[in-house]
Amino acid sequence: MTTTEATPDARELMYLLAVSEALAQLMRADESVFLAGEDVGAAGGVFGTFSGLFDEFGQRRVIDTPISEQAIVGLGVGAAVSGLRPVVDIMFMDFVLVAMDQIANQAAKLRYMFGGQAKVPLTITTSAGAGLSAAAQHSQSLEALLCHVPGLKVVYPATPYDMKGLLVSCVRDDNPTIVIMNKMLLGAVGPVPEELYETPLGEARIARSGSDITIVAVGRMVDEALTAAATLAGEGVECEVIDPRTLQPFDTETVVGSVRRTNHALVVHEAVRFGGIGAEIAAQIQEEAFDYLDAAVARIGAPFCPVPFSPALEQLYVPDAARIAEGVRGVLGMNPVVA
Amino acid sequence: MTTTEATPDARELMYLLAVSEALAQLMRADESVFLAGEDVGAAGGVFGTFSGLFDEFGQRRVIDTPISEQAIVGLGVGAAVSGLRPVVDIMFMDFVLVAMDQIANQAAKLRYMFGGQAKVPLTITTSAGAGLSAAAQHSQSLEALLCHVPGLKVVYPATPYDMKGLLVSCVRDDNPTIVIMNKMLLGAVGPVPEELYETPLGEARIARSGSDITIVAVGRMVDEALTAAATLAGEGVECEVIDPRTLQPFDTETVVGSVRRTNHALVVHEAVRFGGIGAEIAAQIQEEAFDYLDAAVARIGAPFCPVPFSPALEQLYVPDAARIAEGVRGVLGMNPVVA
Amino acid sequence: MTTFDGIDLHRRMVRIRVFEETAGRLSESARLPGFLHLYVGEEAVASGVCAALNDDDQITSTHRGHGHLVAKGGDFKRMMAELMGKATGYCHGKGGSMHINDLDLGMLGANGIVGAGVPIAVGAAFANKYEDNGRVAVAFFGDGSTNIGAFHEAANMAGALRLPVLFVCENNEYGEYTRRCDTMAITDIIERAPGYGMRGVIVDGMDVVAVHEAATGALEGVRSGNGPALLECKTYRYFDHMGVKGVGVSYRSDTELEEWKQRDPIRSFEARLAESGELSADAARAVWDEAQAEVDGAIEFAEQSPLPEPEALLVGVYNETGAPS
Amino acid sequence: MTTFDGIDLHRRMVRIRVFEETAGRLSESARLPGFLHLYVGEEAVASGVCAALNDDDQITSTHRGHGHLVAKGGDFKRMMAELMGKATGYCHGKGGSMHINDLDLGMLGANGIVGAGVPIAVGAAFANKYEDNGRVAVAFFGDGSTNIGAFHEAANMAGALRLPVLFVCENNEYGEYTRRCDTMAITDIIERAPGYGMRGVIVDGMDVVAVHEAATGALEGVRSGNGPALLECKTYRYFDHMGVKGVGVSYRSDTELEEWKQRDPIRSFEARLAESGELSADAARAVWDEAQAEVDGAIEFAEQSPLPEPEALLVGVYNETGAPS
Ligand SMILES: Cc1ncc(C[n+]2csc(CCOP(=O)(O)OP(=O)(O)O)c2C)c(N)n1
Ligand SMILES: Cc1ncc(C[n+]2csc(CCOP(=O)(O)OP(=O)(O)O)c2C)c(N)n1
Ligand SMILES: [Mg+2]
Ligand SMILES: [Mg+2]
Repeated sequence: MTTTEATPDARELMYLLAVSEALAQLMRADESVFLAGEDVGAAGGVFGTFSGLFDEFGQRRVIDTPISEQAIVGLGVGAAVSGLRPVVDIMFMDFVLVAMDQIANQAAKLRYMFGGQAKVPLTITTSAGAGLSAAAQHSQSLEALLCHVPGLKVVYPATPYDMKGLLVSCVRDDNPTIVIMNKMLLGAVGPVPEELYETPLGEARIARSGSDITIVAVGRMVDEALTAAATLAGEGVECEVIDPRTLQPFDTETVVGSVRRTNHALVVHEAVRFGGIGAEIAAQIQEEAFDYLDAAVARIGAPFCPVPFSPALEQLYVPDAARIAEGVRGVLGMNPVVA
Repeated sequence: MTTTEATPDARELMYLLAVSEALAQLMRADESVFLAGEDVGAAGGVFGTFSGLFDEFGQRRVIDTPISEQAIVGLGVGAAVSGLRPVVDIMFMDFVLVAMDQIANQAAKLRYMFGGQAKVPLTITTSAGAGLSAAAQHSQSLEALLCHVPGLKVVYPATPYDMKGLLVSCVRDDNPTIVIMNKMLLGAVGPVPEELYETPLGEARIARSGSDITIVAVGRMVDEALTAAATLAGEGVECEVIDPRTLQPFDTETVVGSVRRTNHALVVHEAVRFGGIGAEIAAQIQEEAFDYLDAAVARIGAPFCPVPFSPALEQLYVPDAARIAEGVRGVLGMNPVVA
Repeated sequence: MTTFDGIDLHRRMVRIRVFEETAGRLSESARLPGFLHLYVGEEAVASGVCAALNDDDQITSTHRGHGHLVAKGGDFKRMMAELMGKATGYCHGKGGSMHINDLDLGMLGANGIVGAGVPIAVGAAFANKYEDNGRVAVAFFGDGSTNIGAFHEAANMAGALRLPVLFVCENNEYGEYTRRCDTMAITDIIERAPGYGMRGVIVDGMDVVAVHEAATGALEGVRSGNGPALLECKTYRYFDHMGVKGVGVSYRSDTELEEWKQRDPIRSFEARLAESGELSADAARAVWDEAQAEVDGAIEFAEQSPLPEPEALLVGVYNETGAPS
Repeated sequence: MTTFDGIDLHRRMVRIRVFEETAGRLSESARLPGFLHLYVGEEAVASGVCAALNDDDQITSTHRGHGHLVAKGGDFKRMMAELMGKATGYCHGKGGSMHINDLDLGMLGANGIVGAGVPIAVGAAFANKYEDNGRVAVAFFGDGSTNIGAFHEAANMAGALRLPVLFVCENNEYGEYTRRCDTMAITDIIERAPGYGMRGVIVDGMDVVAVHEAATGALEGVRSGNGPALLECKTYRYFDHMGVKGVGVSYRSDTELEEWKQRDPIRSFEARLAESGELSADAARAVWDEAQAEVDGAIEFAEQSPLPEPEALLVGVYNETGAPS
């Protein structure tokens, strides 16, 4: 665990602008970094995450590709093995499924299969999560699939600070990395230093300290967990909120250390609960802190169904502060709050 | 849970022949069933699992396809929505990654996205697992990826009896199902009734009863767990071995019921441990049986690396009876056996 | 030469245009959730092709799918309700614009994944051949979608298995905000057809009669067992990739848009019908009015429809039925 | 006409043949673990193409990859050790036949996934263009592999970005046990080239000089910035898809095999070299003997090499280094 965090007086920046700022600075510093993907050029990416890069670096280094997710990742793999440091974008995380062979069978395994000869410094950026009524094929959170594949590193920044810092670390890492941006966080604003800095991979962040329960919250759920923690503080419950930041490799130590102090744990993510990364986290916690637990590790995630289109249903689909607070009360054996 | 099992006097049949027998009987009974895939025709499939089908049913119903996993699954989706009951084969489970979009974004979600209008009675067969020195791209166990996708059903037969029974249930099911065959089990022989029968989906099988610990073993690990259980019986430890048979939907009830009796649990699968289906099972067990557990739920799986080629390494990679027995001793707090 | 029913073609196009422009307006006033890919400008393609189909032929569609459903006979009420995420919509509010479908009409769904509908159409065509029911399947897709692997695999498989499927490419020269010429080194999409052993035909996608005739001709071959064919329709979207705007954008010029609008498929066809005396200006106006009235009714229906109940969330993930055992 | 070094071409082919036949024998006596896809019969392709490359040009390969590595200069010892799963192998025993590679020789790996090497070659070509280093990349792949999406996406991307890559199709008329004509509705693979805006050239893949000249010609265009090209080599595998046998099989006739063997790339080339006086029968024999001696030495090396230590299992999953920060 590290306490790496912005100083409060740092400049404020939007999550999505942290992306382009990180990339611009990395590209200025290192000629081997380039960006390729669909509509990443003059359009600046469909979410604006790449705006300004084409203007500054031109079409040699900012490449609009055909709609070909397999070849986009393959381009990255081949270029990475040949010494460049590619950043390739898969517009929506749902499309990762189109490119899974290149990601999981090629990028992830090349080095190992080659007996450690190859170096694959490839970064894949992608946008995950529900909340835009984009329905079942444009709203998924599929990090669990990627975290199960040895050879990949997976980060999920929850703040503008970590968006920049983790992206920098990923691009500089010599392994294939995946940077998951959350669509509902794109407009989030927070302190972001202007200089180039790294958020170390594999180090969780304690977003709030507390003594009664450990909430491990992934991506967009960090904010929801903090809101829940604030509510619960009013009820006399002090939650420790941990943002893993990197999901693979996972910072078990920080999480387990916390649970050993709080004796209670709740894991929350936006992805489907069954088989989500929360299952791994819960399994690890009970393995490493069994004797410290006063109750079972609880998990909150999306129900077992595709992401529905209608806002009326989508809203029920994504976990929120209220459900997290209810989950905490459940773990602690408190009476449920009737709204 | 069901006790569905072969009567001991039933005919003996190989796991791989159970596949072709089930398909032949299904195809005789139902004109809407057909088989498509690479080399499934006259060649009978690269593992012989489809032998005899082309001769009996001809090229209208047994179709050799181009090497096009996306289109193979898509063919199945389109045909299923149009009223047929396709069985399509993805030769190695590793190639599922090539077809993930059609499997997870199309087949799995169609019905839900269409508001429940569509029916997708598609069965995908595939071969998983290490043991043939087939290296990192022909040896994977990727069931966890599929189990995380709402809309799919996933079965993993561990015996010839269930190979036939589960395949029949899957083909008759009106949902997209995936039947995982284990390569090292292809030659396994066991009692298989000659008539057409179903192994119900979603029902685990208690492969061995015992009072001291519950071992949940997936696929090929069932045999290894039974071997370990026999060894441990000599040490005075009675293991209950549960074969989930269906991984999605998962029979939590049978597993949790067992753990409430044995107060100890170990989950074992061949897939990579981190993020494997064992994480979900372990998380569920501690959620549902926390107060009954005398020790943390333990997990055994492959280490966090791609499947190595060299038999010397592959052998260390796949969990076996010895490691399972060690795991049990660990959970029960026994002294480790030094070999 | 094939004959055509001008009144029918005109009506299909107008219904699409009116539905889409209305949907665009609703979305601009934030009355529709989610992403909206409108078909305005391309009406002649869906209309000309679908008019050449039998009711029980199937089509698969794209992210830009309303036009295909309207052309296949889709119900405005259920469409509009779906766009609003209401329980009375085609997908009971679960699919929205990108998954709109009507299996009873053989419309096997819009699709949020570029190219993914193409293999599904091939599967439907396979079923038709398997059952020898005389039906054909049509896959609609954009120019940009021909760059994705699923398109290639599906086209090749259809060729190899000689399946009764018509591939219809709506070549509007852009994929989102990227020009086609930057993503492929060919002039026409049909240059891909020979690679699958299929015939390719180019047609003016702004001329509904030409589309209809080309589709009818291609479908004849498809129906008679010659295997698949590729029909490339040169067309243009008036609006932006998503939503309405479409003018004053950086990736294409307003002049280009204006030039295409000069060849508006509906206006030019109305002129032709007026000239031939088949449809007077008044009668044409009545078609617009009728469509508008129907859309207005659909909006009312949709707005008065209930949202899905919370219990609906978990309904329809799995089918509880199975084959008789 | 390009010139060629007959001695060199001959030697490359013989080395492949000897390595592969030896590997086949070892596998038949169960001395090699895993799957083995042999290149025997197709030697002229890898040899002719690789002889037209510079040392620092890159290639990507397939499941049938030994021939490509040998042609690019691969070391028999490390190859044989890898096939035996030894610590001294190219992949330290972790990859085996299907992942054999030598990055120092620009051989970016055999590949167990059909078609998956093609986008990787395009990525290497991208890097070459990006760095303007004059290198080219070559993607080898089979006829059956052109049916998979990854091939299509990669070919199109190379065309669109005008990348310096040569696509070399080893058309041996089969994918595993399925005839090519059952999986595609075209006569020649090059019929796919125009769809990517590239030139396609067919060459007799049993004639190493023809392959070499065609490759040299195509590479000239590729190197000079004309974008990618597709070279289709008509060839044949003597052995089975996996392992050796190859005769008396149901999916093809022995007569067909015999006909191809009549045109054996090595024997016919030796006749030609003997005729021109470039290589006497004795000198040719010496090349075989030398190769055989080298392979025998490689077997000895491999057999005496240690298996990977248990600790190696978890080594090499991740790279611990990173860019300087
Ligand atoms: C696999 C995949 N990649 C990317 C996208 C994002 N996307 C949606 S529509 C579109 C452009 C499609 O272009 P085209 O096929 O020409 O259709 P048009 O929008 O022009 O009708 C893209 C890139 C997607 N939906 N699916
Ligand atoms: C994606 C994928 N599908 C299927 C296979 C199994 N497979 C291995 S080689 C092969 C045939 C390849 O045929 P071709 O490309 O013509 O090469 P050849 O073996 O004839 O050299 C197949 C189907 C695979 N390895 N990868
Ligand atoms: Mg387009
Ligand atoms: Mg071949």
